[in-house]
Parts: sequence; C-alpha cells; structure tokens
Amino acid sequence: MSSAILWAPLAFGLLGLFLPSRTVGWWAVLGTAVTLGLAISAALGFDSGSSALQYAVDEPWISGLGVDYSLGIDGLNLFLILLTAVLWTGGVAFAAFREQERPKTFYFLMLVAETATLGSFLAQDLLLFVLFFDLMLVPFYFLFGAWGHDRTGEGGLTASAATLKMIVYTLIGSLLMLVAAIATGVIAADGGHLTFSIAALQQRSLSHGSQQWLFWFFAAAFLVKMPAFLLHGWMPDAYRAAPLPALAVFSGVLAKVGAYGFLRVVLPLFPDAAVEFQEVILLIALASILYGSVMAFTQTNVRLIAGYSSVAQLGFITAGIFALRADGSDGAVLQMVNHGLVVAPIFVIVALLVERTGSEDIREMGGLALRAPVLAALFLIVALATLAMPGSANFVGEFYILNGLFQAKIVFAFVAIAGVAMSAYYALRLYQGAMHNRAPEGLLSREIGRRDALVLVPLVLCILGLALYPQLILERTAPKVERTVAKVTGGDAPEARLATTTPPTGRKYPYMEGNRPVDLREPGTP
Amino acid sequence: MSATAWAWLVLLFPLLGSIAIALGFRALPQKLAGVIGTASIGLAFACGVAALIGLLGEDPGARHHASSLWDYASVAGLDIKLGIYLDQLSLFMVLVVTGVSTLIHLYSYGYMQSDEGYHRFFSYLNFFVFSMLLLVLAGNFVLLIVGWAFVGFASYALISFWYRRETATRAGMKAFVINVVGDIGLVLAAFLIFRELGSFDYGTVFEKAPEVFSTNEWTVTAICLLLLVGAFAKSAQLPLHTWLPDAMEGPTPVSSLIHAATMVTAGVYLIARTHVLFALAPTAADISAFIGLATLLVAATIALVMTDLKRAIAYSTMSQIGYMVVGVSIGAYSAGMFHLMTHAFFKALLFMAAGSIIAAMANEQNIDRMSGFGKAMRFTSVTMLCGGLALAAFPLTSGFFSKDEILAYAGARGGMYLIFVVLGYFGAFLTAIYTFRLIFRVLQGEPCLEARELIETGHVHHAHPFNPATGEQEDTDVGFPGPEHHIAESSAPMRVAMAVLAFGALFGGLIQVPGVDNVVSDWLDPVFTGPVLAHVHPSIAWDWIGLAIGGAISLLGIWAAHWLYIADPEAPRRLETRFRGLHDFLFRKWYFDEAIDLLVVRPALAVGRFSNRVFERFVVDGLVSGTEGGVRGASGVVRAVQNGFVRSYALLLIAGFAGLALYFLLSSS
Amino acid sequence: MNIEWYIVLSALLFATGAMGILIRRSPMVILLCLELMLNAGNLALVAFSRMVGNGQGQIFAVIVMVVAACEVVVGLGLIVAIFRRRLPLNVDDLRELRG
Amino acid sequence: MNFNEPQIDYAGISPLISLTVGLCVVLLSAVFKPVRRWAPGLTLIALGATAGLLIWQWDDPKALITGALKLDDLAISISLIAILTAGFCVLFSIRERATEEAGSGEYHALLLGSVLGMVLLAQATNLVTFFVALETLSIPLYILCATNLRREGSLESGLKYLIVGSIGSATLLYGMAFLYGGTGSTGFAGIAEGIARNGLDGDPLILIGIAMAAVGLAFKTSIAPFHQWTPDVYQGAPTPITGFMAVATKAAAFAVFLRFFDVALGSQLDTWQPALAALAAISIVVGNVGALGQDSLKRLMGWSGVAQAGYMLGGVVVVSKAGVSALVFYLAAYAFMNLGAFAVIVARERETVFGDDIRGIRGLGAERPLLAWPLTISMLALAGLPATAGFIGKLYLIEALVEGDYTWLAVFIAVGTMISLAYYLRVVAAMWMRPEGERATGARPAIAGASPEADPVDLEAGRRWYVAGPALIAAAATIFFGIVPQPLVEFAEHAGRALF
Repeated sequence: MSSAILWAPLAFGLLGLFLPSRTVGWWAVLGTAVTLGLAISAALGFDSGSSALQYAVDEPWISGLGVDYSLGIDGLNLFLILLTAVLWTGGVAFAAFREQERPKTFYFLMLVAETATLGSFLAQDLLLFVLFFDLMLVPFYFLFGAWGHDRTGEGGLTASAATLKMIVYTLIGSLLMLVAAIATGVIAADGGHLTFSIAALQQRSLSHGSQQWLFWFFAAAFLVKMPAFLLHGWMPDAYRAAPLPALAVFSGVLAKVGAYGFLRVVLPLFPDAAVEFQEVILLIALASILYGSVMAFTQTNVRLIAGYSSVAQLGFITAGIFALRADGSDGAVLQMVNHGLVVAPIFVIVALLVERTGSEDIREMGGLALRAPVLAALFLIVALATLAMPGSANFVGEFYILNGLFQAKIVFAFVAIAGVAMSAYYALRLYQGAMHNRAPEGLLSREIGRRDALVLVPLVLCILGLALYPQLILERTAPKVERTVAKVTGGDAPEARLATTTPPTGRKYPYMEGNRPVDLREPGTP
Repeated sequence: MSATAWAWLVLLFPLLGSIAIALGFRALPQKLAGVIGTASIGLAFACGVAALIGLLGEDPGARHHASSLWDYASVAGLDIKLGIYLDQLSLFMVLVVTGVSTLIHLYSYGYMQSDEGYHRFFSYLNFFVFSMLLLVLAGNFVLLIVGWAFVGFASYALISFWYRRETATRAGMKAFVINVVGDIGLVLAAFLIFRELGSFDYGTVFEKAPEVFSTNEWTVTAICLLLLVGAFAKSAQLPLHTWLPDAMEGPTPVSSLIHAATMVTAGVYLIARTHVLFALAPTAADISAFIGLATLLVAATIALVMTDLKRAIAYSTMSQIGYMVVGVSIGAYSAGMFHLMTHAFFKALLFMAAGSIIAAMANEQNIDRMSGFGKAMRFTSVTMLCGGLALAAFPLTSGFFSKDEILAYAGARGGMYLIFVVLGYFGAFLTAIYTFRLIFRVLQGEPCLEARELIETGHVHHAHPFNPATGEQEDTDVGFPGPEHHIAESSAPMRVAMAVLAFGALFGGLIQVPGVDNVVSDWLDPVFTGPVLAHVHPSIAWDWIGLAIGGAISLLGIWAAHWLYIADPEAPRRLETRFRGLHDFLFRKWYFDEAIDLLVVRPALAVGRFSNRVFERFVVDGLVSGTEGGVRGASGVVRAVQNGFVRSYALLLIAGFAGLALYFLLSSS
Repeated sequence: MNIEWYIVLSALLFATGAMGILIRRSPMVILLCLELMLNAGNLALVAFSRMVGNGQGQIFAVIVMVVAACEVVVGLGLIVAIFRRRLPLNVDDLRELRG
Repeated sequence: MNFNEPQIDYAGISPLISLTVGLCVVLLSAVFKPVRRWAPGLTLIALGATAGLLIWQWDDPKALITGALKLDDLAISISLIAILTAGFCVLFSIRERATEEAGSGEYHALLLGSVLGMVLLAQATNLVTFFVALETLSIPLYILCATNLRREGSLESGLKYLIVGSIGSATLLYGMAFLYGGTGSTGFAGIAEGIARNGLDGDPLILIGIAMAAVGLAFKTSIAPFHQWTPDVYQGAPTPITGFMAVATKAAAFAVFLRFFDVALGSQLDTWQPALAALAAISIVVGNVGALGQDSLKRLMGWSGVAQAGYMLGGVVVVSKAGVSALVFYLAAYAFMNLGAFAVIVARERETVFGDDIRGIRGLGAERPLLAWPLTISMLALAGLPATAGFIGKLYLIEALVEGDYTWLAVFIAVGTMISLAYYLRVVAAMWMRPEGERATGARPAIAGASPEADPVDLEAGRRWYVAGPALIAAAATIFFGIVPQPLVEFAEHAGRALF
C-alpha cells in the first residue's frame, strides 16, 4: 500500500511523457487523483487506536550501506500524506485548467515532486528520509526556475537566480543532515550491525555529546526548510518567482516536512538534546511568529503576505513541538494539516486575484467582492481560518499548541499569543484589500469560474469539515504523538517531565491522563 | 422533549436560516429571504420558551443541564466537547436575545428593503444570532470562546456591511482586532483555568474552584482579570471601547441589535456566568466594578456633546453597560441581568427610532441638521420618546426600576460601595440630560428640509446619497439604501417591532417591582447561590428611597435638558464658548483614539517598517550576500593564482612539495 | 667516500633542475632542466643500489633513462609544432589558457 | 647448460598482451591506406578484448612477473573503468578534427598506449612498474592533448602538461629513489617490510620520500595545490581526450595511490594521514571556488575535477576497506557522470560556433531535450543530488569517512557540495531557464567562418549515434545506479576486499 501511494505519481508522470501535450494535463490530474484515492483508502483502513506502524514495507535496498527501503504510515504522517495527495490534486487540476508552456515536462516534474514529498513522509529509514528530503527540491528547482517569473523589473531577482538561492540555502541544511544521518547510524551501530531504520535507532541510545551536534545538524535542515526566522532569506525571492500552482503545493506541504522531521527524527533520536535545547528552539520559534507576523502586515505583495504568514504559522508549529508535551505536539500535527489546507487555497485565490487585477500589489486591488460574491465568500472563509478564528480547526490547533506551551513554559506562551492578534490583522487586511473598498479605476472583477470553483470549493469544504470535527485528526494522531513525546520526557529529562506532569503549584487534582510518561514509554526503553 | 433538546433547536434554527439564505442568495426572492431570516429567529424564540416551560417543571435547585453532541477536540487530557450548559441564567439570556432579535429582524425586513445586500444582510444577521446563542449556551470555555469570536466576526461583517465605504471597512477592522484582543484574554484565562483545575468544562470548573482556590489567591485573581479583558473588549468598557462608536458605520438595525441589545452585553453575561470565580477574587471584582463606574461616567459626559445621533446613543450604551458591569461586579447579579434586559428593550427601540429618522435624512446623522421631526414623523417620535423616558429612568418606566435596583444593592453593601451610589446617581443625571438633548433637538424646533418635505408630500425621496464622513458618493450597488429609504411611518413591520419594544420599554420594569413582585430575581437567584454576596439584600424601604431619589434626579435632568435646548436655545452655544477646553476634550472623546494610536498602532507599524526596510535587507539578506561575497572573493583569489604562467605553476608545485616535506619532518620529530 | 656525497650531489642536481625550470623561459632549456632532475633521481638510485647492494636500483635507472628520452622526444615534437604555428618559443607567451 | 624458463602466467598478463597487440595493429593500420578507416573499430575491438580478458580474471587475485604486478579485483575494476572511458573516447573522436590532424591510426594508437599504461598502473606493486606505467600513461597523453595542431590552446596545453607533468614525475622518481635507498627494495611489500626491519619510523629519508611520492601522485590526481595544470589542460585538449583524462587518469592514479599508501606506507599512517586529509580539504575548497563563474564548460569540468578529486582522496585517507570500496564506487559513478557531460559538450562544440562556451547550451532544454537531459543529469549527479549515482557515491564516501573518524572531512564534502551547486546548476539553468541574450544557433556568422580556429559546424552532430548513444547510455547508467546501486556496490566491495 505504502509503495503504491509512493510510486503512483511517478508512474503516471513517466507515462505522461509519451502522451500528446493536450491530454497530459488531465493525465496528471488523473494520476494525482489515483494517489489521493489510494491515500484515502489507506486512511480508511487505518487503525486509529494504535501507535504502531501500519502498511509497513521493509526491504534491504543497499545492503552494503545498511540502507533499507522501509516505508510505513502512523499517526504522525497519515494526515500529512492525505494533505499532500489532496493539495497536489488541487494544484495540478488548477494548472490543468490553464495553458502551460512545455506541459509534458511541467507535469512530469509536478508528479516527481509529489512522489518525493510522499517519500519523505513515508520513509522509515533515516537515509531514505534524507534522500527524499533532498529530492523534493530538484523538481521545484526546475518548476520555479523555468516556469517562474523574473522580478528584475521590481528590483527582485530573475527566476533562476531566486531558485538557485533557494536550493543552495535549503541544501546547506540537508547536506549537513546527510552527514549527521550517516553519523547517527554509524555512531549508534558503534562497530555493530549498521542500520538506519529509525525504529531500530531509537532503541540504541546515543551519547549526550554526539546528540548535541547531531541535533543541530538536523535542526539546521528543518529550520531552513520551514523556513524559520533568520533562515528565511530564500523565501521572499523564491515565493515571488514561483509559478502559483507549484507554489500552492510547495508552501502547503514542503514547509511541513521540516516540522514533521522534528517529530519523526529529532525527538525520538536525540531526546536529551531536545530537552537541552528546548529554550533555544522555542526562542527561534517565537522570533519566527513575531517577525513573520510583523512582516506580513507591512508587505504589499500578496504572495509575500501569505509567505510571511506561513513563517509565523510554522513558528507556532515548532513551538508546539518543543513544548515537549503531548498536547503541544498533537496541536502541532493538527496545525500542519490545517495550515496546509489554508495556505494552498490562499495561493489559488491569489492566482485568481492576479488574473482579475493583473497585479500582485494589494494596493492595486479592491472591491472585487461586488462582482464575485462567491469568490469573496470562499476567500473570507479561508482568511478566517488563516487567522485561526475560534471555531476553525486552526484555532483548535493553535489552542492545543499554546496550551502546551503555556503549561510548559508560560512566558513563551504569553509572547507567542501576541502573534495571534497580529495574524487577525494581516489576514483581514489581505481579504479587505482585495475584496472591499472602492475598486481602482478600470478594474473589472468577475466571478470565480466553474472549473476553478471545482478546485477551490473542495478545499474549503475540507476546512469546514475539520472545523466541525477536528477530533477526526486528533484522535488518530494522538497515540503515536504521545508516545513520541513520552520518549523525550520519559528519558532522562527531568525538567521536561516536570513540564508534563503536575504543575509547579502542586495541586491536589489529577491533571492529564496523557501525562503519565511511564505508561507511555516505548516498550523496551530503559 | 427535554429542555436541552429545545436548547439545541434554539441553536439550530438561526444557523439553518443563515446557511439557507447564504446558499440561496441568487435563487431566493428578496422578501422570502427576509421571511426566512425573521422566522428562523422567531422559531428559536419559540424553542426558548419551550425550554423555559421545560425548566419551570423542575425544582429550582436542579434547573441546570449539560448536554453534548460529540467530542470536539479531546485528547491528551483536554476535555473539549461540543456541549451546551442550560440553566436559568443562560435561558434568560436566550430569551432576551431571541426575543429582541426577532423584533429587530422584523424591523430590518422593512428597513433594509431597498438595500442591494438584502440577502447578505439577513444571512449575517442570522449568523450573528446563532453565534450569540452559542456564546450564551456554551457548555465549556472553549465553546464560549468560539461563540465569543463568532459574534465578533458577525459584528465585523455587519459593521463593514457597506464595504465600499472606507470608513465602514476601517471601523470593521478596528472592531475585529480589538475583539481579538479580548479573545486572547479569554484564551489565556482558559489556559490558566486548565492549568489549575484540569478542565474546561463549566460544571467541573465551578465545582472544583472553591475547593482549589483560596480567596484572592493570585491565580484566581489572574484568571478573573484575564476574563475581564475579554469582557471589556466585547462590552466596550474602558479602555477597549473605542471600536463601539465607530461601529455605528453599520446599518442601523445592526447598531440596534448587536451594538445595543445583545452582543455588547456579553461581557456582563460572562461575569455573571463566572461569578463563582469572581466571588473567590473580590479584588478583581472590585477592579471591574470601578472600571464599569469610570466607563459609565466617561461615556455619559461624551454623550453630552456628540452631534452624531447614532454615536451619541452608542456612548449612552457604553454608559448603561457600565451600570450593568457595576451590578454584576458588586454582586447584584440578578439586578444586573435585569438591567441588561430592560436596556435591550429601550436601547433597541431608540436605535430603531433613530434609524427611522436617519432614513428620512438619507443617512445624514448629524443632529445639528435635524429638527422638527416631532410633527413630521408622529409614530417615530412617540416611540423615541418612550425609549428616551426609559433610558432617562423616568419613574415607572423599565429603566427606572432596573437601574435603581443596582444602586440600591450597592448602597446595601455600604462601605466603599457608597461611591457607586453617589456617582451612579450623578451618571443618571447626565443620562437624563443627554437623552433629552437628543430628543428635543431632533423632534422639536423648526422642521428641517427633510421634515418639511415629509409633512408636505408624506414620503421621502432623495438624490444620490453620500457618505457624511468622507463626502464621497455612496456606491448603492454594493447594498446601500438608494433613493428609496424606509421610515417607520411607511412600513408596517417596522411599526410592529417598534410598538412591541415601546411597550417593553415602558412597562417591562413592572415584572420586578420592590415589594410587589420580583420575577427576575426569583428566577435567577438559584444560580447565584454559591457566593455569599448574593444574600446581601437591600430592604424594601431602602429600595423605594432609592427609587424616589432616582426619579427625582431623572426629572431634574429632563428639566435641565429642557432649559438648555428648549427654553434658552442659545445656552448650549454659550456654555460651549465658556468651557471651550472642556467641550473639545469631551468632543474628542477624552482623546482615547489618539492615545491608542500613539501607544499601539504607530509603534507596531514602525516595527514593521523597520524590519521590512532595515532588518530584512541588511541582516537576513546580509547573511546570504555576505557568504556569497566571501565565496566569490575566494574564487577571485584562486583564479588570480591560476595566471597561465607555466613557470608559476611549477613554482607552486615545488612550494607545495616543500611545504609537505616540511610538515612531515616537523610532525615526526 | 660515503653515500652522503652522492646524495648531496644528486640533491644539488635536482635543485639546479628545478631552479632552471623556474627561471628560464625557453622550452628547450626547460626540457634540459627536466633531464637534470630525472638524472638526479638516477644518480640517487645508482648510489643507493650500491649501498643496498642489490641491482634493482640500477635496473630502475636504466629504465628511467628510456623514459627521459621519450619525454624529450615528445617535448621536442611539441616545440617543432609550436614553431610551425609561428608561435613564440617562450613559455611565458603561452598563456591563452588561464583564470 | 640448463636454462630454467621463467614461470609466466600468460592468463594473468593476457590483458596487457591484448592491449599491446591492439596498439601495434592500430598503429600499422595507419600505414596501409585502405584499412586506415578501421582504426576506431580496431581500437574498440582491442579494448573489448582486454575488457573480456580482465573480467575473465575477475575474483582470482594473482601476482605477476615476480610480484612486480598484482592482478586483483582492485586492478581489474579500475582497469575496466579506464577501458570503458577509452571506449567512449573513441566514439567521441569519430569526426573529431584532432583525429584527422594527427592521423586516425596514430591518435588511436596513442590512446591505446595510454590505456595500457593505466592497466599497468592499476596492477603496479613495484616502484619500477609504478614509474614505467605512470610514464606510459602520461607521455601519450601529452601528445594527445596537443593533437589539435591548428588550435594554439591545444599545443599550449600539451606543452604545459608535459613540463609540469615531467616535474611531477621527476619529483616522484626522486622520492622513490629515497624510499628504495631507505628500505633497499622497490617492491611495495618489500618497502613496508623494510621500514619495519630497519626501524625507519620518522626517518627523514623515508619522510621526504613519502612527501615526494605524495606530490607526484597528487599531481596526477589533480589534488590542490598540485592541480594547476588541470583547468588549462582540460580546456586546451581536444574534448574527447579531456573526457578521457578526466576519468581514466584519475582512476588509475587513485588505484596506485591506494596500493602505495595503504600497503607500502601503511605503517607510516599517522604521518601522512592528516596531511592527505588536509590536502583533500584544500582541493575541495579550491576546486569548487575556482569553478565558480567559468564560462568554458571544459574548464569548469576541470575545476570540478579538482574538487571531486578532493572528495575521492577521502577514500584513501581512511585506510579501510570501506574507503577503498567507496573510492572505487565513486570513480565508477564519476565515469558515467563525466562521460554524459562530455558527450553533450562534444555535440555542442560541433553544432555551434561557441565551442565549449556555456552560451552554446542556452535554451537546449526546449530545443534538444535529448541532449539537455544527459547534461542535466550529469550536473545534478556531480552536485550529488539524490536519485543519481553521485548521491550514492557521496553517501558511500561520507559513511567511510565517518567510520574512519574523519567526520570533519565529511562536513567539508558537504560544504563543498553546496558551493558546487552554484556552478553545476548554472549550467542546468542555462539549458532550461529563460535564456538571457541570444540563443545558441547552428548558423554561423561570416566572421567566425573566416577564422581558421573555428571548426566546421555539423548541425546533426548531437543526433549522431556515436554521440547521442554514449550520452544517453551514460545518463541512463547514472540514474540507474542511483536507484539500484546494489550491483555497483558489490563491484566496489570486491575491489575493497583486494586490499583489506
């Protein structure tokens, strides 16, 4: 099953190369749809109660190097895989409704990208993970560079320069991660049987010293990918260069891989380091939240508003993970899905706005709602979800994250929550700027087309559905997440355990069932 | 059918109405949309009554039920269910909200008829009622926050309903952001509650709180203060009130429903709802009481000089909510709720009357341009008078009883609470003045242009309307009453609604007359059994003395207004010139907007500009270009050494060898 | 007379060759200097083979001579070709390829 | 008088024989006009035969010629890589004007000679054979570089290579002399044993010997700071030869590098190991920064070659089986990546008037996907991106380094790779992304036509089987071994077992 999900897009992509250019777009849509179908069937067959790995595949791949081809689905990645499948279907369909130059190559790359992304979610072998993690970049390098927009006119970079900046920037992290990954395996094996299977590595504990530098090598990769504060230098140029269908899936999913990596790799393998550097990462996360928000409400380019807002959102997710509490991480996983589900529609909408106004500058838009009420309504829903309106699943995510943070490190929570207010401002500003007020001269708005609605409405329905029943995700992710976190707090991590069990004031009430680390330990860990 | 089932239906109907109208905004004929909108709220009211009957059948002590549909988000020890909590308090609110809403929907049905955004309006309005009911019925703090934010959004959507008005959109944004600040307060409070009590559920929390917290312990005080942030943002108490006057940009029914009758009183409800906690944190309660008092006075003074009809009424709303906040904070819970109800009646009514006049003035809201509508619009002016009397606490009107009950209670508590009595009566005096200032200036005097036209032709027909704030022409095709404006006189539904409310405003107070009957407190008191304060009861005698004083003061105020605006029309001018400074100070609303702009908005934008222009460019990009420059430099060096002279290559080779040999010799020896 | 002298001599030869390559511009002379360096190696080999007392060094030396010869041949060939192209016979002028 | 005839393992030396015979035949073919055109074919046959014979010897190590040569799996695998490269080179050389300049027969004979040298070098376990093989490898190359007599650059590169190269070999020779003097033996084993016997640890004589030997080898493998000939010679030489040199020379030189240091000087480990590691780091940095902003693709490949050599040296530094295997694997992958790239360069050289200038490949992606893809894949592979053999190769090397406690060198490789992206992707961008300035076109301006240096434009060059074929094969192999590396890994591990 996992293999089918993983390779379906690539297979379709390859076959697509031999089809006539007119049909290849629809073929690609079919491919993504099939993948989505597979993913959904996997989700239906998913045993929500257990934290165990399901649909596991494990074959030796390069026995000489101890690399295995091992995939699997569990609470951490189930919904991220679904998200990937959904967004890709939407993005590719959106692209298929429009003329693309060199369509064959375009869709081929899109599908390769999907396989790579799914791979990095599915991979259960450290090196396999790294491989897919790096591979994700390659197709997007071409998509952004060859189908992107040159911004030299606006004092920006050419598409190729922007995308070069992006790939070098992100590979800095991932190459260090490659070294670190290998080192992890070698050190853990220490002369014994060399393996990179994450599950196996969890059993072998690493020395504190090696954990420290390995932690940072991995963190570098993930923080750049998100991107986090100070490491986001590639984002503005890349986002302005990117073609919107590709950008929708890019910012919808790829950013999450970084956060996912923390949960999948860093917490289980370097628990001590995670505890030791908790504050540092939290500081970075806070900086991302505040800085991203502040930037978001001073930008005038709609892409960048969305871009910086995701910086802030990813800050929240990171903060949630490094609260090192079950609820924080639960919220983080939920929020990854939510953010993917809102940011992709945002970019679709941005594309529609640009088609209508011929500009990406919020100041040159306005008053579109009059002729496009439906578009306006959809946009409004997405915008409200973006600002984590209570009642949306995003709110639940943020609520869990902030609660975790509040109980673990109260000061950080107070700072972080300032970001919420700012998000309200920039999200509404984006909506109002486009939809309300007087329309600029000669701007003719028109209603969203049926076919675009076909892309947008399902995404919005997903948002609404989750808003009604976020438990759907929470209850499936919780078991695995709690186990992952317990690995950290259950280990030699006094302060973190303090954070998850009874609060300092020492009340006479039992606090959280989820918080008795002892029962949640991986079986067989000391 | 059980009471909770009816409660769920109360929630269901407005939601369905909203969705139905929204989806059918193209298909539904305009009238039908209005009917659906009004009917759904009517049904909600009916269900509310059904629930009431259900509860009446039970023993007063046991009239509280929790019911939940499904786990909303409960893992990792957080217990967040999609659940409601029905008791006398929430049901009381439900009835007030649905009742008033039904009438206002009816009013809107007529008032908005010539508006292009008719469907959108009713969809929003229904959604608002749904949110308000969710807020009221919520069974845990998370759902409360959800409802809290939903009403905030609804108010945003309706304030910027005429979204081509820059002023309207800006006001909407302001309202929304300030309300989000309030939400944050609530969220933090919820976290703290969860940290201490391990639950978000009302039942659990209120049951555990007394056992866990000792009185005035910092945690519970902190919780209450955080709750107050939320309450004050929503109820426009100082210093988070600035959004309310601007909110008058919205259509008048909105002002009447959201910004007078229901939403803005949510803060009062919140304090009453969490009275258990406030009882444990008297300090916080007192702080809230004093802020209420301050708001009451500040707002009243501003209302004295406002020339914008709706803004003036808005400030009076602030001031009246001040009374309620004082009430629920000092422990006069049922009195506060009672005032909430009566206020809902007469304030909604006042707005409706104002709306009718503003319609006649083609959205001109400046009272300097209004006069003599008394003759022109009989019905309107009569109803407005009823509302005004109630607001000014004219003896035997609803406001008369409810307001004085609060003050009497304060008096009964004695001690420092006497301050509330004194200043409360002073506030009442101001109230009477500004209320009748409006009434006299609008209804009396030489009929203005529009008034005369009404008298002569009997209907109003205007040229293209324009925005008084910016002077630009209104964009009637986004939904803005075009030439056809609707005034009470010309529209039956509006008249019905106003008549009913007028009745309520005049006689609503009679359900709670000291010594005669006390329906409200009988109904509500079981809820407030917990805290000691609830048992402080002013004696009947004190009550009547208070009432007498109140009546006298209100008459005094009305007389003063008469002297100022009828007897000696030049007097205001004189006073204004005499106390120029004071007048400007009040007219500029105590400079609150400017202060907030200076302290919050500008710094935030400055930071944004800094990070955009300086930080991003020099630090973030500097990081990149710095490394890039370094590498390029190195490349330059390497390529300079690669100079093409074969002999220099040889030299480097030999040098390299020498270096290597040297290293070997040194390292080995 | 002991081995050091031979080594010193060969070292001098080697250094001379290297120096020559560094200071002379004519390809011819440079080729000669290369010969010097190789022969320094040869001298060392022969001397050592005497010292060690096995023939390997001498065999090596003989082979090196052959190799040296080949190199010179190739070198001269190139010089001729360059001369044919009317290019200056000066290594410093051969720097079209650089950077 | 009795003559005890020497034990000659004909099977063992059969590859050498076949190459030598092939060489003579090809050379003679130049003499007889009618068969002159057969030279490439004959060369290919010779190479094929040799390859066959080598594979026949696979997995049965034997010492030849009284231990002067050792035909083990390391030797065989390296030889095979060299022969493969030579084969590609022959194909590229068809219609190459250098071939006509020098005469097809001579050209191919020289090529075979060089290959012979490589095969020898890969087996050399004795200073004498080592030196001889090295020269047999180099001297034909000096000539081949200069074969494009009409091009000044070609001559220049030939002469430079000759001069600097000879200095290199002279230094090497001198170092060998010292080692011989110190240990009294020319056999690697003998040297090792001699060092142990005479207790020569840290003896200046030996140390200088090692230093000189290291320089000589570093020179051949173009390790900085002995790399300077590389960019110039690569740019000047005829492109097929450049491709050949880039891969085969490195392979052979690294083979003997391994034998010489890991076997003969194994005991001196702690002396030379850090030094070589430092050299590796230096050449990673130098090579990568040098390649930035180069417009001549061949020159760019030269610089990148320096960097890649730095990576590979890591395999020598960690004296371990994993190191050897990683090195061999990387060399094999490197062969495919480079050949793919050079095939395209050859094609564009002949199709456009820009020669090997990067302008020559602008907009290739849209016009000639079949040419663009191989070059793209090669570049991505050289940059070490996943799903290519290059990634696995780097992974292998890094694993070896980490196991050998040289993690810092691994980090260097990572950093170097990052820099390398800047120039590898510049090539890719030129092909696929918006071409700024004019497109590369076959139609040549009149002026260019006048210049004697401009080669005749052959618009079909990129479609001819002997260019397109190799390009696609190389690209396919690069991808294939990136996804199914197992066979190549086993191949490399055999080689590893030969030494440890």
